Amino acid sequence: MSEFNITKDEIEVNEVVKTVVHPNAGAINTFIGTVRELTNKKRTLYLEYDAYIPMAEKKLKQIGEEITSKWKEARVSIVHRIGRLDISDIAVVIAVSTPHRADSYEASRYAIERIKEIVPIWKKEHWEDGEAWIGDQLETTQYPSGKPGKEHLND
Amino acid sequence: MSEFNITKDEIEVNEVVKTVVHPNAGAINTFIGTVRELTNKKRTLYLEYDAYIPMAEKKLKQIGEEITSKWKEARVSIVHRIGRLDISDIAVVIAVSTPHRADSYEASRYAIERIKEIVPIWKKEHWEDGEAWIGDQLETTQYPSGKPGKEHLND
Amino acid sequence: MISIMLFAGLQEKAGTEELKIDKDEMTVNELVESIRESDVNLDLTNVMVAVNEEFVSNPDQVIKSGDTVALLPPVSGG
Amino acid sequence: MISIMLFAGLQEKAGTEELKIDKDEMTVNELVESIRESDVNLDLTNVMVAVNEEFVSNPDQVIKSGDTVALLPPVSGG
Repeated sequence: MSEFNITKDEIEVNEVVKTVVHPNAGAINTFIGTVRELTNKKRTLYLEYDAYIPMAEKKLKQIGEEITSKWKEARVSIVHRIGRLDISDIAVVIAVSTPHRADSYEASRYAIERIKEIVPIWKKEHWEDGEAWIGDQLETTQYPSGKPGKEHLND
Repeated sequence: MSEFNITKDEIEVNEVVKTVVHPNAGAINTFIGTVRELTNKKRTLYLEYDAYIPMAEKKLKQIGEEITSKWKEARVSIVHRIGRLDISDIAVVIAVSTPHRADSYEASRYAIERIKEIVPIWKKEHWEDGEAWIGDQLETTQYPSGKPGKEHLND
Repeated sequence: MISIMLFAGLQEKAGTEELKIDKDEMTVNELVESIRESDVNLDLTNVMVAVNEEFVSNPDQVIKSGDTVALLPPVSGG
Repeated sequence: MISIMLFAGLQEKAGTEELKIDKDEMTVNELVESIRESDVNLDLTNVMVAVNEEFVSNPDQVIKSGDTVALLPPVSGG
Protein backbone atom coordinates (compact mmCIF):
# COMPACT_ATOMS: atom_id res chain seq x y z
CA MET A 1 0.00 0.00 0.00
CA SER A 2 1.09 3.51 -0.90
CA GLU A 3 2.47 5.75 1.79
CA PHE A 4 3.07 9.49 1.97
CA ASN A 5 5.04 10.31 5.06
CA ILE A 6 7.26 12.87 6.71
CA THR A 7 9.62 11.12 9.13
CA LYS A 8 12.38 12.02 11.55
CA ASP A 9 13.97 8.59 11.16
CA GLU A 10 16.32 7.12 8.56
CA ILE A 11 14.45 6.04 5.44
CA GLU A 12 14.78 2.40 4.41
CA VAL A 13 14.69 2.27 0.61
CA ASN A 14 13.53 -1.37 0.58
CA GLU A 15 10.57 -0.58 2.78
CA VAL A 16 9.37 2.18 0.45
CA VAL A 17 9.87 0.01 -2.63
CA LYS A 18 7.83 -2.81 -1.08
CA THR A 19 4.76 -0.59 -0.81
CA VAL A 20 4.50 -0.28 -4.61
CA VAL A 21 5.30 -3.86 -5.63
CA HIS A 22 2.35 -5.33 -7.50
CA PRO A 23 1.71 -8.34 -9.77
CA ASN A 24 0.95 -6.05 -12.71
CA ALA A 25 3.99 -3.86 -12.19
CA GLY A 26 6.94 -4.66 -14.42
CA ALA A 27 8.88 -1.52 -13.53
CA ILE A 28 9.63 0.33 -10.32
CA ASN A 29 11.46 3.61 -10.60
CA THR A 30 12.94 4.92 -7.38
CA PHE A 31 14.36 8.37 -6.84
CA ILE A 32 16.56 8.84 -3.80
CA GLY A 33 17.65 12.34 -2.84
CA THR A 34 20.87 12.34 -0.81
CA VAL A 35 22.75 15.13 0.93
CA ARG A 36 25.47 16.34 -1.42
CA GLU A 37 28.69 17.71 0.00
CA LEU A 38 29.70 20.10 -2.75
CA THR A 39 27.47 22.63 -4.51
CA ASN A 40 29.29 25.11 -6.74
CA LYS A 41 32.53 24.31 -4.89
CA LYS A 42 30.97 25.22 -1.54
CA ARG A 43 31.22 22.53 1.13
CA THR A 44 28.09 21.55 3.03
CA LEU A 45 28.68 20.26 6.56
CA TYR A 46 25.14 19.09 7.20
CA LEU A 47 21.53 20.00 6.46
CA GLU A 48 18.47 20.62 8.53
CA TYR A 49 14.98 20.08 7.15
CA ASP A 50 11.86 21.62 8.64
CA ALA A 51 8.32 20.85 7.51
CA TYR A 52 4.74 21.83 8.13
CA ILE A 53 4.10 18.14 8.69
CA PRO A 54 0.33 17.67 8.25
CA MET A 55 0.20 19.89 5.18
CA ALA A 56 3.37 18.32 3.74
CA GLU A 57 1.87 14.83 4.07
CA LYS A 58 -1.35 16.07 2.50
CA LYS A 59 0.58 17.54 -0.44
CA LEU A 60 2.62 14.35 -0.91
CA LYS A 61 -0.66 12.47 -1.07
CA GLN A 62 -1.98 14.99 -3.58
CA ILE A 63 1.06 14.36 -5.78
CA GLY A 64 0.30 10.64 -5.59
CA GLU A 65 -3.25 11.37 -6.74
CA GLU A 66 -2.03 13.59 -9.57
CA ILE A 67 0.19 10.72 -10.72
CA THR A 68 -2.52 8.07 -10.61
CA SER A 69 -4.82 10.35 -12.56
CA LYS A 70 -2.15 10.77 -15.26
CA TRP A 71 -0.78 7.21 -15.17
CA LYS A 72 -3.79 5.07 -14.27
CA GLU A 73 -1.98 1.91 -13.24
CA ALA A 74 0.79 3.62 -11.27
CA ARG A 75 1.39 3.01 -7.58
CA VAL A 76 3.30 5.69 -5.69
CA SER A 77 4.94 6.15 -2.31
CA ILE A 78 6.91 9.16 -1.13
CA VAL A 79 8.76 9.50 2.18
CA HIS A 80 10.66 12.66 3.15
CA ARG A 81 12.92 12.90 6.15
CA ILE A 82 13.28 16.02 8.31
CA GLY A 83 15.66 17.06 11.08
CA ARG A 84 19.43 17.01 10.84
CA LEU A 85 20.93 15.09 7.91
CA ASP A 86 24.60 14.43 7.28
CA ILE A 87 26.39 14.05 3.95
CA SER A 88 25.01 11.10 1.92
CA ASP A 89 22.01 10.69 4.22
CA ILE A 90 18.76 10.04 2.38
CA ALA A 91 16.38 13.02 2.41
CA VAL A 92 13.64 11.68 0.16
CA VAL A 93 12.61 8.41 -1.45
CA ILE A 94 10.05 8.26 -4.26
CA ALA A 95 8.95 4.86 -5.55
CA VAL A 96 6.63 4.50 -8.54
CA SER A 97 5.57 1.20 -10.04
CA THR A 98 3.88 0.88 -13.44
CA PRO A 99 3.29 -1.98 -15.87
CA HIS A 100 5.87 -0.61 -18.35
CA ARG A 101 9.15 1.15 -17.78
CA ALA A 102 8.72 4.46 -19.62
CA ASP A 103 5.82 5.46 -17.37
CA SER A 104 7.75 4.66 -14.21
CA TYR A 105 10.53 7.09 -15.19
CA GLU A 106 8.12 9.84 -16.20
CA ALA A 107 5.90 9.55 -13.14
CA SER A 108 8.89 9.46 -10.78
CA ARG A 109 10.35 12.57 -12.39
CA TYR A 110 6.97 14.26 -12.13
CA ALA A 111 6.89 13.49 -8.41
CA ILE A 112 10.24 15.07 -7.58
CA GLU A 113 9.46 18.20 -9.60
CA ARG A 114 6.12 18.60 -7.82
CA ILE A 115 7.72 18.06 -4.42
CA LYS A 116 9.96 21.02 -5.15
CA GLU A 117 6.93 23.12 -6.05
CA ILE A 118 4.18 22.43 -3.56
CA VAL A 119 5.34 20.53 -0.49
CA PRO A 120 6.00 22.73 2.56
CA ILE A 121 9.46 21.44 3.48
CA TRP A 122 12.46 23.70 3.95
CA LYS A 123 16.16 22.99 3.87
CA LYS A 124 18.81 24.82 5.84
CA GLU A 125 22.36 24.47 4.62
CA HIS A 126 25.15 24.57 7.17
CA TRP A 127 28.52 25.48 5.67
CA GLU A 128 31.86 26.11 7.34
CA ASP A 129 31.32 29.85 7.03
CA GLY A 130 27.61 30.26 7.53
CA GLU A 131 24.13 28.88 7.21
CA ALA A 132 20.97 29.70 5.31
CA TRP A 133 17.46 28.48 4.71
CA ILE A 134 17.41 27.64 1.03
CA GLY A 135 14.63 29.29 -0.91
CA ASP A 136 14.70 31.89 1.85
CA GLN A 137 14.61 35.41 0.39
CA LEU A 138 14.72 36.98 3.82
CA GLU A 139 18.47 37.16 4.32
CA THR A 140 18.08 36.32 7.95
CA THR A 141 21.68 35.17 7.81
CA GLN A 142 24.79 36.70 6.37
CA TYR A 143 25.67 35.24 3.01
CA PRO A 144 29.43 35.22 2.44
CA SER A 145 28.91 36.87 -0.93
CA GLY A 146 26.48 39.41 0.48
CA LYS A 147 23.41 37.86 -1.08
CA PRO A 148 22.03 34.48 -2.08
CA GLY A 149 24.01 32.93 -4.88
CA LYS A 150 23.38 30.10 -7.27
CA GLU A 151 23.56 27.54 -4.50
CA HIS A 152 20.09 28.59 -3.49
CA LEU A 153 18.50 27.23 -6.58
CA ASN A 154 16.76 23.98 -5.98
CA ASP A 155 18.26 21.17 -7.94
CA MET B 1 32.13 0.75 -5.57
CA SER B 2 30.26 -0.02 -8.77
CA GLU B 3 29.26 -3.57 -9.51
CA PHE B 4 28.09 -5.31 -12.65
CA ASN B 5 26.87 -8.77 -11.81
CA ILE B 6 24.74 -11.63 -12.98
CA THR B 7 23.42 -13.54 -9.96
CA LYS B 8 21.27 -16.55 -9.23
CA ASP B 9 20.23 -15.11 -5.87
CA GLU B 10 17.59 -12.60 -4.84
CA ILE B 11 18.73 -9.03 -5.45
CA GLU B 12 18.79 -6.71 -2.45
CA VAL B 13 17.91 -3.21 -3.66
CA ASN B 14 19.63 -1.55 -0.69
CA GLU B 15 22.87 -3.33 -1.39
CA VAL B 16 22.95 -2.12 -4.98
CA VAL B 17 22.06 1.44 -3.98
CA LYS B 18 24.88 1.51 -1.41
CA THR B 19 27.48 0.91 -4.11
CA VAL B 20 26.70 4.25 -5.78
CA VAL B 21 26.30 6.45 -2.70
CA HIS B 22 28.89 9.23 -2.81
CA PRO B 23 29.42 12.59 -1.04
CA ASN B 24 29.01 14.46 -4.32
CA ALA B 25 25.87 12.60 -5.33
CA GLY B 26 22.63 14.43 -4.65
CA ALA B 27 20.47 12.05 -6.66
CA ILE B 28 20.26 8.29 -7.01
CA ASN B 29 17.89 6.92 -9.60
CA THR B 30 17.07 3.25 -9.29
CA PHE B 31 15.28 1.15 -11.85
CA ILE B 32 13.89 -2.17 -10.65
CA GLY B 33 12.50 -4.60 -13.18
CA THR B 34 9.97 -6.99 -11.67
CA VAL B 35 8.14 -9.99 -13.08
CA ARG B 36 4.73 -8.82 -14.32
CA GLU B 37 1.81 -11.20 -14.23
CA LEU B 38 -0.27 -9.85 -17.10
CA THR B 39 0.95 -8.89 -20.56
CA ASN B 40 -1.77 -8.17 -23.09
CA LYS B 41 -4.22 -10.08 -20.89
CA LYS B 42 -2.04 -13.19 -20.96
CA ARG B 43 -1.12 -14.57 -17.54
CA THR B 44 2.51 -15.36 -16.79
CA LEU B 45 3.08 -18.14 -14.24
CA TYR B 46 6.82 -17.64 -13.87
CA LEU B 47 9.90 -16.70 -15.87
CA GLU B 48 13.23 -18.30 -16.48
CA TYR B 49 16.30 -16.24 -17.37
CA ASP B 50 19.39 -17.65 -19.01
CA ALA B 51 22.60 -15.71 -19.64
CA TYR B 52 25.99 -16.04 -21.21
CA ILE B 53 27.36 -14.97 -17.85
CA PRO B 54 30.92 -13.74 -18.53
CA MET B 55 29.88 -11.84 -21.64
CA ALA B 56 26.77 -10.46 -19.92
CA GLU B 57 28.87 -9.10 -17.05
CA LYS B 58 31.33 -7.63 -19.53
CA LYS B 59 28.47 -5.90 -21.38
CA LEU B 60 26.95 -4.56 -18.17
CA LYS B 61 30.36 -3.11 -17.34
CA GLN B 62 30.54 -1.62 -20.83
CA ILE B 63 27.18 0.09 -20.26
CA GLY B 64 28.61 1.52 -17.03
CA GLU B 65 31.57 2.89 -18.98
CA GLU B 66 29.30 4.35 -21.66
CA ILE B 67 27.38 6.14 -18.91
CA THR B 68 30.44 7.56 -17.17
CA SER B 69 31.74 8.81 -20.51
CA LYS B 70 28.43 10.62 -21.14
CA TRP B 71 27.77 11.69 -17.54
CA LYS B 72 31.24 12.26 -16.08
CA GLU B 73 30.32 12.26 -12.42
CA ALA B 74 27.88 9.34 -12.56
CA ARG B 75 28.35 6.15 -10.58
CA VAL B 76 26.56 3.07 -11.86
CA SER B 77 25.79 -0.45 -10.66
CA ILE B 78 23.70 -3.05 -12.46
CA VAL B 79 22.73 -6.48 -11.14
CA HIS B 80 20.63 -8.93 -13.16
CA ARG B 81 19.21 -12.13 -11.76
CA ILE B 82 18.89 -15.37 -13.73
CA GLY B 83 17.17 -18.69 -13.11
CA ARG B 84 13.54 -19.10 -12.17
CA LEU B 85 11.67 -15.96 -11.09
CA ASP B 86 8.14 -15.76 -9.78
CA ILE B 87 5.63 -12.91 -10.13
CA SER B 88 6.93 -9.66 -8.52
CA ASP B 89 10.44 -11.07 -8.12
CA ILE B 90 13.17 -8.59 -9.02
CA ALA B 91 14.94 -9.40 -12.30
CA VAL B 92 17.19 -6.36 -12.56
CA VAL B 93 18.32 -3.43 -10.44
CA ILE B 94 20.07 -0.40 -11.94
CA ALA B 95 21.36 2.31 -9.60
CA VAL B 96 22.86 5.54 -10.91
CA SER B 97 24.05 8.39 -8.74
CA THR B 98 24.84 11.87 -10.06
CA PRO B 99 25.28 15.30 -8.49
CA HIS B 100 21.95 16.54 -9.92
CA ARG B 101 18.66 14.76 -10.48
CA ALA B 102 18.06 15.18 -14.21
CA ASP B 103 21.22 13.26 -15.08
CA SER B 104 20.33 10.39 -12.75
CA TYR B 105 17.03 9.84 -14.58
CA GLU B 106 18.58 10.07 -18.02
CA ALA B 107 21.52 7.80 -17.26
CA SER B 108 19.30 5.20 -15.59
CA ARG B 109 16.97 5.16 -18.58
CA TYR B 110 19.95 4.84 -20.89
CA ALA B 111 21.14 1.81 -18.91
CA ILE B 112 17.88 -0.15 -19.19
CA GLU B 113 17.57 0.57 -22.91
CA ARG B 114 21.14 -0.61 -23.51
CA ILE B 115 20.58 -3.75 -21.44
CA LYS B 116 17.76 -4.66 -23.78
CA GLU B 117 20.06 -4.15 -26.76
CA ILE B 118 23.44 -5.65 -25.97
CA VAL B 119 23.45 -7.87 -22.89
CA PRO B 120 23.21 -11.61 -23.65
CA ILE B 121 20.39 -12.50 -21.29
CA TRP B 122 17.26 -14.35 -22.38
CA LYS B 123 13.84 -14.62 -20.84
CA LYS B 124 11.51 -17.61 -21.13
CA GLU B 125 7.88 -16.97 -20.34
CA HIS B 126 5.85 -19.79 -18.81
CA TRP B 127 2.10 -19.39 -19.31
CA GLU B 128 -0.74 -21.69 -18.41
CA ASP B 129 -0.95 -22.81 -22.03
CA GLY B 130 2.65 -22.80 -23.17
CA GLU B 131 6.10 -21.36 -22.93
CA ALA B 132 8.48 -19.42 -25.14
CA TRP B 133 11.88 -17.82 -25.16
CA ILE B 134 11.11 -14.14 -25.70
CA GLY B 135 13.02 -12.59 -28.58
CA ASP B 136 13.21 -16.13 -29.91
CA GLN B 137 12.36 -16.22 -33.60
CA LEU B 138 12.84 -19.97 -33.72
CA GLU B 139 9.37 -21.11 -32.73
CA THR B 140 10.82 -23.96 -30.77
CA THR B 141 7.54 -24.01 -28.89
CA GLN B 142 3.97 -23.86 -30.05
CA TYR B 143 2.49 -20.42 -29.68
CA PRO B 144 -1.22 -20.60 -28.89
CA SER B 145 -1.90 -18.12 -31.67
CA GLY B 146 0.33 -19.95 -34.10
CA LYS B 147 3.11 -17.37 -34.03
CA PRO B 148 4.72 -14.90 -31.66
CA GLY B 149 2.40 -12.09 -30.75
CA LYS B 150 2.84 -8.68 -29.22
CA GLU B 151 3.77 -10.16 -25.88
CA HIS B 152 7.17 -10.88 -27.32
CA LEU B 153 8.12 -7.27 -27.57
CA ASN B 154 10.52 -6.26 -24.86
CA ASP B 155 9.08 -3.64 -22.64
CA MET C 1 -7.93 35.04 18.23
CA ILE C 2 -6.14 33.92 15.05
CA SER C 3 -2.93 31.88 15.42
CA ILE C 4 -0.35 31.82 12.65
CA MET C 5 2.25 29.07 12.46
CA LEU C 6 5.78 29.98 11.39
CA PHE C 7 8.41 27.69 9.86
CA ALA C 8 12.04 27.66 8.83
CA GLY C 9 13.58 31.13 8.36
CA LEU C 10 10.40 32.94 9.43
CA GLN C 11 10.32 31.04 12.69
CA GLU C 12 13.98 31.81 13.39
CA LYS C 13 13.59 35.48 12.52
CA ALA C 14 10.47 35.92 14.65
CA GLY C 15 11.93 33.82 17.46
CA THR C 16 8.61 32.01 17.88
CA GLU C 17 6.64 29.17 16.28
CA GLU C 18 3.40 31.09 16.42
CA LEU C 19 2.06 34.60 16.10
CA LYS C 20 -1.31 35.57 17.49
CA ILE C 21 -3.59 38.29 16.23
CA ASP C 22 -6.41 39.40 18.45
CA LYS C 23 -9.20 39.30 15.88
CA ASP C 24 -12.03 36.89 15.17
CA GLU C 25 -12.06 37.40 11.43
CA MET C 26 -9.85 39.01 8.79
CA THR C 27 -8.92 38.59 5.15
CA VAL C 28 -5.62 37.07 4.06
CA ASN C 29 -4.58 40.49 2.84
CA GLU C 30 -5.41 42.06 6.21
CA LEU C 31 -3.43 39.33 7.92
CA VAL C 32 -0.36 40.02 5.81
CA GLU C 33 -0.68 43.79 6.34
CA SER C 34 -1.15 43.29 10.05
CA ILE C 35 2.10 41.28 10.26
CA ARG C 36 3.99 43.77 8.10
CA GLU C 37 2.96 46.60 10.41
CA SER C 38 3.68 44.69 13.62
CA ASP C 39 7.03 44.76 15.40
CA VAL C 40 8.03 41.20 14.42
CA ASN C 41 9.68 42.72 11.33
CA LEU C 42 9.26 39.77 8.97
CA ASP C 43 9.94 40.19 5.27
CA LEU C 44 7.00 38.46 3.62
CA THR C 45 8.30 38.68 0.05
CA ASN C 46 7.44 35.40 -1.71
CA VAL C 47 5.80 34.07 1.43
CA MET C 48 2.57 32.14 0.84
CA VAL C 49 -0.34 31.90 3.26
CA ALA C 50 -1.88 28.50 3.95
CA VAL C 51 -5.33 28.25 5.49
CA ASN C 52 -6.45 24.85 6.73
CA GLU C 53 -3.47 23.23 4.99
CA GLU C 54 -4.14 24.69 1.56
CA PHE C 55 -2.29 27.49 -0.23
CA VAL C 56 -4.45 30.57 -0.55
CA SER C 57 -4.18 32.57 -3.74
CA ASN C 58 -7.12 34.92 -3.14
CA PRO C 59 -6.07 37.81 -0.83
CA ASP C 60 -9.73 38.46 -0.05
CA GLN C 61 -10.31 35.01 1.42
CA VAL C 62 -11.66 35.32 4.95
CA ILE C 63 -9.84 33.71 7.86
CA LYS C 64 -11.80 32.99 11.01
CA SER C 65 -10.80 32.24 14.55
CA GLY C 66 -10.19 28.48 14.69
CA ASP C 67 -8.80 28.22 11.16
CA THR C 68 -5.32 26.74 10.86
CA VAL C 69 -3.13 29.46 9.39
CA ALA C 70 0.53 29.26 8.38
CA LEU C 71 3.08 31.45 6.65
CA LEU C 72 5.13 29.43 4.16
CA PRO C 73 8.45 30.64 2.77
CA PRO C 74 9.43 29.29 -0.68
CA VAL C 75 9.76 25.53 -0.29
CA SER C 76 13.07 23.70 -0.70
CA GLY C 77 12.42 20.06 -0.03
CA GLY C 78 13.49 17.12 -2.15
CA MET D 1 38.43 -28.16 -32.87
CA ILE D 2 36.11 -25.15 -32.47
CA SER D 3 33.50 -25.26 -29.71
CA ILE D 4 30.33 -23.16 -29.97
CA MET D 5 28.26 -22.38 -26.90
CA LEU D 6 24.48 -22.38 -27.17
CA PHE D 7 21.98 -20.56 -24.96
CA ALA D 8 18.24 -20.25 -24.37
CA GLY D 9 16.07 -21.46 -27.27
CA LEU D 10 19.07 -22.59 -29.35
CA GLN D 11 20.31 -24.77 -26.50
CA GLU D 12 16.88 -26.34 -26.04
CA LYS D 13 16.40 -26.94 -29.74
CA ALA D 14 19.84 -28.48 -30.19
CA GLY D 15 19.54 -30.43 -26.95
CA THR D 16 23.11 -29.52 -26.04
CA GLU D 17 25.06 -26.63 -24.51
CA GLU D 18 27.86 -26.94 -27.00
CA LEU D 19 28.46 -27.80 -30.64
CA LYS D 20 31.86 -28.86 -31.89
CA ILE D 21 33.26 -28.40 -35.37
CA ASP D 22 36.34 -30.35 -36.31
CA LYS D 23 38.35 -27.50 -37.83
CA ASP D 24 41.26 -25.41 -36.61
CA GLU D 25 40.23 -22.24 -38.39
CA MET D 26 37.19 -20.91 -40.20
CA THR D 27 35.44 -17.60 -40.84
CA VAL D 28 32.27 -16.58 -39.01
CA ASN D 29 30.38 -17.03 -42.25
CA GLU D 30 31.78 -20.54 -42.72
CA LEU D 31 30.79 -21.36 -39.14
CA VAL D 32 27.21 -20.26 -39.71
CA GLU D 33 26.99 -22.17 -43.02
CA SER D 34 28.48 -25.24 -41.40
CA ILE D 35 25.79 -25.20 -38.68
CA ARG D 36 23.01 -24.56 -41.19
CA GLU D 37 24.10 -27.60 -43.20
CA SER D 38 24.56 -29.85 -40.18
CA ASP D 39 21.81 -32.05 -38.79
CA VAL D 40 21.22 -29.93 -35.65
CA ASN D 41 18.60 -28.06 -37.67
CA LEU D 42 18.87 -24.67 -35.95
CA ASP D 43 17.21 -21.63 -37.43
CA LEU D 44 19.88 -18.96 -37.22
CA THR D 45 17.69 -16.04 -38.30
CA ASN D 46 18.62 -13.01 -36.18
CA VAL D 47 21.21 -15.03 -34.31
CA MET D 48 24.48 -13.19 -33.61
CA VAL D 49 27.89 -14.77 -33.29
CA ALA D 50 30.10 -13.78 -30.37
CA VAL D 51 33.84 -14.47 -30.48
CA ASN D 52 35.78 -14.05 -27.26
CA GLU D 53 32.77 -12.37 -25.65
CA GLU D 54 32.29 -9.72 -28.34
CA PHE D 55 29.61 -9.53 -31.00
CA VAL D 56 31.07 -10.10 -34.46
CA SER D 57 29.64 -8.06 -37.30
CA ASN D 58 32.19 -8.99 -39.95
CA PRO D 59 31.33 -12.40 -41.49
CA ASP D 60 34.91 -12.73 -42.73
CA GLN D 61 36.40 -12.59 -39.25
CA VAL D 62 38.56 -15.66 -38.65
CA ILE D 63 37.84 -17.96 -35.72
CA LYS D 64 40.65 -20.18 -34.49
CA SER D 65 40.70 -23.25 -32.32
CA GLY D 66 40.80 -22.01 -28.73
CA ASP D 67 38.60 -18.95 -29.36
CA THR D 68 35.46 -18.70 -27.25
CA VAL D 69 32.53 -18.83 -29.66
CA ALA D 70 28.83 -18.48 -28.89
CA LEU D 71 25.59 -18.23 -30.84
CA LEU D 72 23.33 -15.54 -29.36
CA PRO D 73 19.59 -15.34 -30.08
CA PRO D 74 18.00 -11.88 -29.83
CA VAL D 75 18.43 -10.80 -26.21
CA SER D 76 15.49 -10.27 -23.87
CA GLY D 77 16.91 -9.31 -20.49
CA GLY D 78 15.84 -6.41 -18.32
